[in-house]
Parts: sequence; C-alpha cells; structure tokens
Amino acid sequence: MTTLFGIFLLTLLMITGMAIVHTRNLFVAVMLMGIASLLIAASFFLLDAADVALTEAAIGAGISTVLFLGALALTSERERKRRRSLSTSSLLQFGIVGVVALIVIWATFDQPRLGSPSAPVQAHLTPWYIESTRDLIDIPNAVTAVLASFRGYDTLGEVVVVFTAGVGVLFLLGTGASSRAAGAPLSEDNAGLRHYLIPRILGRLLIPFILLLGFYVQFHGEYGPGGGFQAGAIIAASVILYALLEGEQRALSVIPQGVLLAMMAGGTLLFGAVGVAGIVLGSNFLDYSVLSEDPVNGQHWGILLIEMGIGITVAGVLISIFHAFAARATA
Amino acid sequence: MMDIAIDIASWVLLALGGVNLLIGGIGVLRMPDLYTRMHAASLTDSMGAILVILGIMLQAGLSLATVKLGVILVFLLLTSPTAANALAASALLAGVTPRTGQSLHLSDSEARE
Amino acid sequence: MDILGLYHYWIFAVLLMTGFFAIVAKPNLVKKLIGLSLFQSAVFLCYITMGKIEGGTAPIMGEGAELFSSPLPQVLILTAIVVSISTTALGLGLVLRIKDEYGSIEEDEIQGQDQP
Amino acid sequence: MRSKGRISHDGKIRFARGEALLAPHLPHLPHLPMLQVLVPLLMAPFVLLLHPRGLAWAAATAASLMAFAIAVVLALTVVGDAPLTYQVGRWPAPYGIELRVDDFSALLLLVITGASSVTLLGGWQSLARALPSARQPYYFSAWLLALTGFVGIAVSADAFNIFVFMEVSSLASYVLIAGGPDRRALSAVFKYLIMGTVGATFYLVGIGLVYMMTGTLNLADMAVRISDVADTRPVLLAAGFITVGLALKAAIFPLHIWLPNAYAYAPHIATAFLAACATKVALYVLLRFDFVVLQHSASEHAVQFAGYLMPLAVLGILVGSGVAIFERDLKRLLAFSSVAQIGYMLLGASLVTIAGLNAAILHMFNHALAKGGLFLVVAAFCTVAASSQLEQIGGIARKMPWTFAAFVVCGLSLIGVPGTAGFLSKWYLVTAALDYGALGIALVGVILVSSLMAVVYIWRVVESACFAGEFGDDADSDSETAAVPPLLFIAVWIVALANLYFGLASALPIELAASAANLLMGNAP
Amino acid sequence: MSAELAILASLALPLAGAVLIAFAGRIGVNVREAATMLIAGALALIVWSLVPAVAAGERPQVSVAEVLPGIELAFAVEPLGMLFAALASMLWIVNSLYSIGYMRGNEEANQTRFYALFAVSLGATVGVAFAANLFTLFLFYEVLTLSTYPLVAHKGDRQSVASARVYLVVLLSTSIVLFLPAIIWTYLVAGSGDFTLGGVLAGKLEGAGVGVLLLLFVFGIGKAAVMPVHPWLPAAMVAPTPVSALLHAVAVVKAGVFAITKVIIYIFGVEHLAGAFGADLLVFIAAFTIIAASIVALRQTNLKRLLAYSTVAQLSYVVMAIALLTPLAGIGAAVHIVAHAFGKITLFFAAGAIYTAAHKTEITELRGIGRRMPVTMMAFTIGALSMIGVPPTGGFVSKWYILAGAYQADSMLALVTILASTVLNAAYLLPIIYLAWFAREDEGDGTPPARVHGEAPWPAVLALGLTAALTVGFFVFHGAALDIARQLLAGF
Repeated sequence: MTTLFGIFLLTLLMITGMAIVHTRNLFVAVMLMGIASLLIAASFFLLDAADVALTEAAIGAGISTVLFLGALALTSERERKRRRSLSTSSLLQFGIVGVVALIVIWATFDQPRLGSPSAPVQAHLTPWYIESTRDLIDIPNAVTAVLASFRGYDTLGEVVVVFTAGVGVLFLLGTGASSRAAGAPLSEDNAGLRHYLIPRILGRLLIPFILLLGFYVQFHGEYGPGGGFQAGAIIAASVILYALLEGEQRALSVIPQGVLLAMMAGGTLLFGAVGVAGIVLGSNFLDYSVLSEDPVNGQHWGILLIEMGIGITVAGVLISIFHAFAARATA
Repeated sequence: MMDIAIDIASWVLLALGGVNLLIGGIGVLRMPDLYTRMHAASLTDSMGAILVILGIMLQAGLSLATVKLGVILVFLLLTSPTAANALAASALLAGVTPRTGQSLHLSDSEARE
Repeated sequence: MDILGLYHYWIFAVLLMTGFFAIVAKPNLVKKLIGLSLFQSAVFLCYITMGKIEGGTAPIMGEGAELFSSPLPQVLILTAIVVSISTTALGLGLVLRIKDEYGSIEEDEIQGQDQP
Repeated sequence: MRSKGRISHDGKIRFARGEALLAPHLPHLPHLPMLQVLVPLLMAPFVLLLHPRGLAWAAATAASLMAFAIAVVLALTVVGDAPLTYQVGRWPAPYGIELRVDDFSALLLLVITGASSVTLLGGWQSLARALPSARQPYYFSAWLLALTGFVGIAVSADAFNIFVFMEVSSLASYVLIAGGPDRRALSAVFKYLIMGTVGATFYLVGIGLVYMMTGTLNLADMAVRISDVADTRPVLLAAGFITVGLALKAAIFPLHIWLPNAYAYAPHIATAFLAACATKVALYVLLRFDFVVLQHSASEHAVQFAGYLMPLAVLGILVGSGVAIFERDLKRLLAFSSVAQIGYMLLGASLVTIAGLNAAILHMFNHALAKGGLFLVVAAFCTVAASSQLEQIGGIARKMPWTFAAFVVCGLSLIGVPGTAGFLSKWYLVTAALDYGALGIALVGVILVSSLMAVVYIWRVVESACFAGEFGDDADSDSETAAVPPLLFIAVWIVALANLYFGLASALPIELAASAANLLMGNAP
Repeated sequence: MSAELAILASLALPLAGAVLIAFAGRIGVNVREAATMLIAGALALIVWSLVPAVAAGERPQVSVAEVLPGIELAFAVEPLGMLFAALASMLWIVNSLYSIGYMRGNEEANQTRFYALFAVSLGATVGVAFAANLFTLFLFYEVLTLSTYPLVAHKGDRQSVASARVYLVVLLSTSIVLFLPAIIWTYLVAGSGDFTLGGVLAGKLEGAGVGVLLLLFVFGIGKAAVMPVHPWLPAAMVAPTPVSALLHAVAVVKAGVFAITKVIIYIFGVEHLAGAFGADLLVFIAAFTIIAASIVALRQTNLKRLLAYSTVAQLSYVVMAIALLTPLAGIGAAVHIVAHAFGKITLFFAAGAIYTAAHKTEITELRGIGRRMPVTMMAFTIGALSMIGVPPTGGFVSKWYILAGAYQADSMLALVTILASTVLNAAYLLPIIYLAWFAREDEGDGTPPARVHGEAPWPAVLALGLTAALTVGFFVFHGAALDIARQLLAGF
C-alpha cells in the first residue's frame, strides 16, 4: 500500500517536473517547483527519512520558493518567447538527455531493489551506526548522531557552504542595511502588508508559534526529526514573515545587519570551537567525548552545541540573503 | 465493535474529505476567473482538510498524534482563509476585476480581449 | 517485482534528465536555476531510496521498533539539500546583478551584448 | 588533559593511539592534517568581521601563510614515508571521516597553499583597486573559504566529504571571480556556476551509485569492497558520471568552455590563484577516484580510461594551444593555454603507467608555478596598462623590464625550456610517452608541436611587450618601482625564481610525484 | 685555484658579470665598458688556467645538482670543450674592444642591455663547452638561444623583429622537436647521457635506430646550421656586427658543431657509428650543405649575408670532418673550429668597421674602399684567404687535416666537396677583394662618393688587426691547439 502510494507520488512528481520545464511562465514554474518539493518531501517521509522530509519541506518548498519569487519580482515573470521552438540543436539536446536517461535506467537493473535488506547500504555501515548511536551517543535519533558526531566534519563543511553562500550573496548584492532606504520587499510600498488587516493580525499571531516551533525543532533534534538546519530555516522563515508584514525596516531594526553578520560568523565559529575543544582536551577534532567526564554526556553536549552553531549560522545567512534581495527591490 | 464503528466513521470522514477536495480541484479547473476559482478552492479546501484530519484523528485515537493533528487543524483553519483573503486582496489591487455577466461564459483568452 | 523495486530509480533518471534538459536547453537564467534545483532534487531521491529497508522505520529509536532504514544516506542528503539551496541563493544573487548590468536574464541576449 | 577514566568505546573500535608518540616536540603534529583545513576555515568568519581597511587582507594573508607552513611540514613529513591519517572525531575509518595526507595530497597542498599565499601577499594593491573597501572583508573571507575548500578536498579520504568541500571551494570561487570589475565577469560566473554545479552533482550521482553498490564512502574501503561489483552496470555508470562531472570541473576539453571567460574577467590576482590550483584539484579527485578505487577492480578500466580520455587530452592540447595563438587578450590567451596544459596532465594520466602518472602529477606542480607566475605578472602589467589586451601592453617591457623578465622566465617554464620547472614535467611526459610504444611516438609529436605553439603564443606577448608602441616614449625604467606595488613585484619574483629553482633542484616535488604515482598504481612506496 | 673551482667560476663569472654590467650601466658608460673588459679578461684568465691541466691529460669534473634522478647538472672539461672555451673566452676580449668602437661609432641604443646579454651569452657558451652530459649541454644551448635573441632583435625595428622571430623559431623549434626527443631517447636507451669515451649508446641501440637518432641530433642542433635548418643564420645578420662576429661566427654556431662533435664522439662512439649507415648519410648532408651554401653565397649582394652563408658552408666542414670518423679528420674538425673562428671574426669585424665608417652594407658599394680603409681591408683580405685555405693562414692548417682525414677515410665525396668548395670560396670572396683594392671609387654608376671617411674608431681597428694577426699566427703557432686536439684521438 505504502509502496503504491509512493509510486503515485513519484508519478505526480515526474509530471510536475516536466510541467516545470515546459511552462514559459516562470512564476508558475516556481510554484510548481514548490509543489515538487512537497511531493519529494512526502516521498522521503514514506521512505523513512523524516529528517530529510522536514528539511526538504522547510528549505526546498519554503525558503527556496521565497528566494525564487524574490528574484522574479526583480526580473521578469515570463521567459522570452522564441520563434523557432524546435530547432535541430534542441532536438539534439533532447536526444542526448533521453539517451542518458535510458542508460541510467538500463543501469538500474543491476541495482539492489528498493528496501532490499541485503543491499550493501544496509549491510555494511548501517548496523554499526545504529548500534553505536545507542551505545556511544545514547540519543534516539540516529540521523542526528551520524550528522553531528560520526560525520560531524561533513556537517561542518556544510555549515561552511551555507556561510560561503551568505558571504557570496552579500558580496554580490551588498547588505540590505547599506543600501539606501530599506523598504518593503516584494510589495510596492514601504509598510509591508500593514494596510491589510487580516493577514497582518494573523501573521503576528503566528510568528511566535513559528519561532517556538523553530526552537523546538532546534533542541528536539536529538529525539525526533529536526536539528539546526531545519530550525534555522524555520526561524528565518518567521523573521521573513515579520519583514513581509511589518516592512523591511522594522525587521532590520529588530535584528540589525551587524547582528546577522555576527550570527553568520558566530555560528560557524561556535561549531569550530567545539571541535577545537576536542583537540585542546587531548583528543581529535570534533571528538565530543572529552567535553565531559562521561563520554556519552560529552557527546550530548557536543551535539547540542554544534546544532546551535548550525542553527545560528543558517538563520543568519538566510535572513541576510533575504534582506539583500529585498533591499534590491527598493533600491 | 467499538473499533469497527470508529473505523467506519473515520473512513466515511476521510472519503467525504477526499470528495470535497476533488470537487475543489474540479472547481479550480472549471471556473472562469480568478475569484471564482479561489472561491471553489478555498471553501472546499478548508472543508476537506477538516474532514480528513478528523478522520485521521479517529484513526489515531487518544494519543499525542491526535493532539498534533488538532494543532494542525487549528493552524489550517487560521491560515487557509487568510491566504485566500490575501490573494484576493492583492489580485484586486493588481487590477484583476471580477468578471460579471456575459464575460463569464467566455474563455480566458477571449475575456482578455 | 522489478517495476516496484526500481520505479524510484527510474523516476530519478527521468527527473535528473528533465532538470538537465532545462539547464542546457533553456536560455532563461532563472529557468536554468529552477532546472538545477530539480536536477539536484532527483539525486536526493536516489540516495534516500537506497537507504530504505523493507519493513523498517525512520532511524529514530524507541517505541519498540527494531528495524531501521539507514541513517547515512539521509545525513548525506541533508547536507546536499543545504548545498543545493546555497547554490541556488548564490545563483539568484548573480541573476539579480546580471539583470542590473545587462537589463536581461536571457542567455542569448547577454551573449549578444558581450560581443558587440 | 585527557582523563584516564574515560570509558573505552566498543571493543570493535580501535583508536590510533600511537599518534601522540610521533613527535613529542611538536605536540600538534598529529593534528596537522586537520589544522591544515581548520586554519583557513576558522579564519574566514573572523575576516568577515574585520572592517578596517587592509586588516581583512592582512588576516587572510597570515592565515594563508600559516596554511602554507603547515603544508610544508606535512610534505616534509610524508615524503618517502607512510601517509598521515587523521580520524575526525576519533571515529574509525569507514564509519567516521578520515583525513589522509599522502605524497599526492601533500604535493597538491603545497601548490594550493603556496599559490594562495603568494598571490594574496602580492595582491593587496591590485585587489584594493578592484574592490570597494566595504566589500573587501567579504572578498577575503571568500578567498579563505576557497582555500579551505581546495585544501579540504586534498586532505580528505572520504568521497562525500570531498563533495562537500568541492562545493565550498566552488561557491567561494564564484565569488572570487564575480569580483571582477567588468560586467562580463558576472555572465562568466553564471556559466561557471551552472557547469560547476552540474559537475559536482554528477560527481554526487556517481558516488551515490558506488555507495549503493558498496555501502561505503571511504575511498580506501571502497577500493576493497568494489572488487566484487566492479563490472556491474551501476559502477560503470558511476565511473562515467564521476569522470564527466570532474572533467567539467577540471575544464577538460571539450568541457572547458566556462574557463576562458571566468579567468579573463576575474580580478587579476584571483585569476592567478585559481589558475594555479582550481582545475588541478578536480583533476586530483579524478585521478584519486579512477586509480585508487576503480583501477584495480574494474577489468576494462585502464583501457576505457585511456580510450576515452587520451583523445580528449590530445585534442585539448592542440585546440587550447591553437586558440591561444590567436587570442588578443593576454588573460584569455593564458586561459586557453591552461586548457592545453590540463591536456598534458590528462595525457600523462591516460597512459595509465607509473611514468605517465608521475609526469602528470609533476606537471600539476610545475604548471602551477608557471601559470601562477604569468597571471601575477599580468596583474603587475595591469597596474599601468588599461587592460590585458595585447595592444594595451605594447612596449611595456621598456617601462617595467624586471617584471617583464619574470614574465619571460615563467613563459619559458610554460614552454618547457631546460633550466625551468616546466622542462622537467615535459621531460617526464616525453619519456613516459616514448615508453608507450608506437602510439607514444605520435603522442610525443603532439607534445612537441604543442610546445612549439606555446613558443608562438608566449613570444607574441614578448614581441608586443618589447617592440610595440603604447609605452614607447616612456623608456624610463626607474619608474618601474613607482608603478608596480613592491609586494606584487616581490611576489612575481618569488614565483619566477621558484620556476628556476625547481628547474634545477626539484628533489621534493619529484620525489612526491614519484611516490604519488606509485601509490595510485597500487605499489606501496 | 683548483680546477673544480675554476670551472664553476668560469660559469658564474659571466652571469654575475651581466648583473654587474647592468648596474655599472647606471653609473656611466665608461664604467660599464671597463667592467665588460675586466670581466672578459678575468674569464679568459680563468679558462686558460685550465689549459695546462687538460693538456696534461687531466679531466676535471664538478657536479652541481641532481635535477632528475640520474640526470645531473654537471660539468667536465675534455679537450674539445677546453679548446672551444679557450677560443671563445679569448675572442670575447677582442670582441669587447671592437664593440666599444662599433657601438659608440653607430650610437646604438640600449647599450647596457647589449653588454649584459653578451656576458650571459658567453656564460652559456662556456656552459656548453664544459657540459658533462647531454642535459647540461641542452640547458646551456637553450640559454644561449634565448640570451642571443634580444641581441639579434637589438634595433627593435620591424625588420629586426621579424628576423629575430625567424632566428628564435628555427632554433627553438628544432631544439624542442628534434634535439629534446633525441636526448630523451638517448637517456631512455642508454640510461645515461654522460659524455663518455667510446660512447654510451654502443651495444644499446643498433640498426636503423642509430641513423634516425643521429639525424635527430644533427637537425635538432640547429645552431650547426646544416641545411635545411640554416635560415636562422642569415636572419641573425640584422644584429649589430659584434653580435654577428663573436656569436654568429664563433660562439653560437660553434656551439652547434661542437655539440654535434661531442654527440658523435662521446654519445654514439666513433667505433659504434662506423658500422651504421647514419654517418655516411651525414657526410652526404654536410657535403650538400657546403656546396649549396657556397653557391647561395655567390648570389648575395649584402656583405654580411654573404659571410653568413659562408659560415653555413664552413660549419659543415666541421660536421663533415667529424662524420668521416677518422682520426685525422677529427683533428681537422677541432682545428677548423679554431681556425675558422679567427678568420670569420676578422671578416665580420671588417664588415662592421666598413658599416661604421662608411655606412655601407652592399658589396657593390665597396669599390675602392681599400684606399680609404687600408688596415680594415688588409685584415679582410687575410680573413678571406683563410676561408679559402691559402697559406699562410690558419684556414690552410685545418683544411689540410680535413683533406688528410678524407684520404684516410677513402671518401671521394669529401675530397671532391672540399676542392669544389675551395673554388667556390674563392669565387665569392676574391671579387670583393678585387673591388676593394683595384676598382675606382667613382666607377660604376658614376656618382661621386657620398661620404668622405677614413678608418673606423680605433678600438674597432685595433680589434680587427688583432684577429687578423691571430689568423696568420695560427698558421705558425697551432701547436698548442693541435696538442689538445690530438687527445681526441683517444676517442677513435
């Protein structure tokens, strides 16, 4: 039953994907992309990947869509029309793409089937991870354990990627604060949606809950799906909502650009510092066991701290990027 | 016995919700302009969501999941009308006028001319 | 059984190449980035699919479950999702600058301006 | 201090406790592979917060120099010795992420950190002129992040970790290039971003497929476990995806189309840095993957690797050099020359012999010296010339003879004249090709013809710099010190002298390259 | 000074001298020229200090660095190299003297660069002479090419840039495409490129490979100007005359034939080569070059170009002699390197002096010039006679040995070639002498002389007088050179 439902979702996904490519209206494409993200998130959930589903929903369907819409507001909503839609080159491209897809499909027949317990993925590392999560880290969520401890270095790299993107966008577009008269994003006057009573009231009502959810996801990551990335995205979403409702200026006065920069840098540094503490305390980088007398306890501390670092950086970067885009609209 | 009753009730609710959503979907496809489509979508959507969630709640019984579902329901009831309102307001602001009379029977492209 | 067991991978293949087609064939820069997102999403699907185990649950222990899907692919894809959004954000930042400088986001028009 | 009462982990886990005994005098020596990445990584966020003029640059340079020092120590430690490994978080190898510094990565680390240090050191004025001061902290932060990414790739022994750091380096490189003053930098970067991301994603697909078949991400573990499944379709497909993906990143012909514009419109100093190491890092990963993981298990691998890549290498060499001859912009000319030089490296590797790999790896080092130097000189030229167009730099040799002399030295190294570093790699390459049999003689022909083409394009620059107009009347060579920032001048000459030094006393790179080649072909050193 | 130190000093001195000259140029022209003379003198002293030891059979060696495993940057002095280095260092003094007169007389630009690069070229020449293996030889061979390029392009006008391009392209491309593969091949086959008596290839390479490799070397060493890789030499004549004189009559071109000689004696080994068909082919090629170049020289109207083609022909004398693979011919080759150097440098000095004093470059302009510049034309005559091989000039000595070698080798082709070329030499040189001495200035087109002039500046005249004296003197006092050359016989 679940499998069939999965297949149904995936078929929808495929159709959506093709529609995305086909449509000439970029706005439609972005919306469809959001739908596709949700479909993927749902599929992930069916595939037992709750954390990833949450992330895909928050980032793929949420933040990513907001960014695309922001960009569209500043550029144009439609692709330019072309006269020759079916040239030889596009046929050639189509052919190549088709052939490659067929090759990939051809290769699948040698692959382990979905859910096969004898697949190398299941047989080789997975048991160790499950077992060690239980014995050495003692938190329920194995994903968090692998993410934060066993492969914590990857996660550090990932934070650095986010940080780099933040640095890059700020370098390219300038910070929201530095451009003149910051104003409302994606709407034509300065005051956000302030004139619209219903959304505004409701938004204000929701924002605390969203923030609360963010913090819950942040600190509950060891026990259920969630963690710094998702939390950072959710917290950023709440700030973005605030900026939409109350205007860019108000949002910036709540969290000024300087603070955002400090968040971007500080979160990364916090992560790094926890790792370096491992070296200082006589073990290896990112070995949390030495953070406390009891290694398991140390692991808990380490994971908590680095997840906080992740959350801070992600929130800082996403809000900064949003401001940078929004400042563009009024500049 | 009780279980079966709850099961039946829940499935009825789920089915009704599904039908509602389906009708809403057809409405969005068939209605002639933005406002009517929104009308179709938002009403049936809310109703469908309520029914489906109630159905699932019955399935879940008295557990944490039911509480969560309740919270979700509250949020849905808050957000989806608001979203519809915001959409309609901004459409009006953007200059999309509701169609009336004869133009209702024209296709989109004809109406634009 | 092949169809059920491999369908996910087939969708992966089709989505991958659908996204790729948008990247190579569409001259609109935003569309290229949308294609890129789709392209990367396909890879996510591939990874998550291989982590699934028959009869397992999400690798969150407790509540008596004993068989878990592999957490490793999930961790990798968490990372990959974040990488993807980072790339998209940077790409969109570039698009905005390009729009400023060239007044267009169509690749051929930009090339036309570059080669006077 | 570590508490003795620490509960030991599961019996299956064995820690490499011997590390601490390695060097009592250098307490951080066992951590060096990690510190190599950490120094630039942790400095990058700091740099972002340093707003006073010049401070960000100074901090970035300091971090880069420190990384270089670490790389030197690492190289000296590893050369002729066993590789250094480091288990991040003390998790044992296939489970946790392992860092591994062997001869190949040590050589690459030297190139990366050296290039970064020299270009940063010399690049202050040039960059300060190109960038508004408010944006400099971002730029230098991005620079360190790029350095982090490259270094992270070089030390990593984990396929997915390589992907993560590849993305760090890519995103940061996009920023470095987008800092160029010309708007064409933006469209060039966008193209690079698209192609780079496609490349990285292909790589991700590839390692995904390998992971699916082997269940591991650690390269060494992968090499062991792949033996059973090496000839299955997914692994073949993975090899294809990885090769194409990395070829995109490495700008292997015909996937090089992003490179010329990206190099041409980036700030001059950034071009020097990226030209010295960016594509080589991708090539490094390609060689690692193909030789460490696939070569010994996949039955047809050697044939396929040679069969697909050798023609591309040859075409790349010829086309790159050929286009360079007709280029009128100095930076584009050098960029196309890079395409050809990447072809050399690939050609060496595609012979699938120890000698060939040796040549390829050595050429990575030597080409970085030559090309980095050339682009630095271009930066120096552009402090007085309006642009890097050949017409604009006409007669510049009379204005700045010493800088120009450095250009000639590096140019000769690129051509492969004896006494310069470039000669050695050419020597090895020709030797390896001659060893290859009948086809090898044809390859020797290609190499030599391309060397001649290099003579032509380098000499076009020399002639216009010496004999063309523009700066003709101003033959006052005393103004050179006034025109070229002293730091840049020093950096230029450091590289030029390095080209000469490593042309005569190149024991370190040669030894590193030789044992790296042996490692890749599966012979312990 | 120990021999090892002397070798290193003789290499380092010109290179350090170049820097010194560059700085001296900022102080003043006199300081600069004094520095040049001083360095030239010191170099000659150091190089000549090695002569007694080498003549006594010693072979001092020194290794500087191991560049690649098994490939060293190393130097060793053997008789032929000694002869070459001694010759070049001695003539540098004379040439510097001449340069001072010439460069000042013609008010050339960038003189500091000129002197500095000249010093580098000389350093490279000594490096070629003392190279202990193929790699070192190749290294300095290329340095020589590159350091002479700016000298050829010295004027910087369109014509000299174009000619310098030909110069560079021919020399670099032959060295990269042919010489370098030949060297690598040698290392690959023999495992070593050290110059060893008896050759390193003996027993390791047989059959057609020997011939192919030999041809790679002969054409790869473009500086020897064997046809068809000779066009760089006439092209190089756009350079200031001191460059043509010392570099393109002595140092550079001799480095070419010297390299071929060393390759044949020490890499192939005379005995080993005797059995292969390559040597015969080489004699044929050299013979062809001699005759063809002489015929081309006949048709030249520009004096320096004529001398250049004459050089092409004379260089192939050496190549042919060594390719005959007989002891006497070998001695002849060595001696010819010296004898031709004296004669040809005199001719160039004279040509330069004429240009400086009279601004004349064409042969037809030389009518009656002997009366205005008697010393110069006297020297020119002596040089020309040496080219033809008339006693009592040095050219006779070497030609004698080569002829004897040809007899020894029983090579009819060589004999005929030498005789024919002697006739041709006379045919293109004697008319000039006739014109200079016996024709009247206002004959021909009847226009009066454009310019009244005397001899060139005194340093130039002194220099060409000296070399003319050397040309004659070599006829008598060639004993020392012969002694050293005889030691080469160990290789036969």
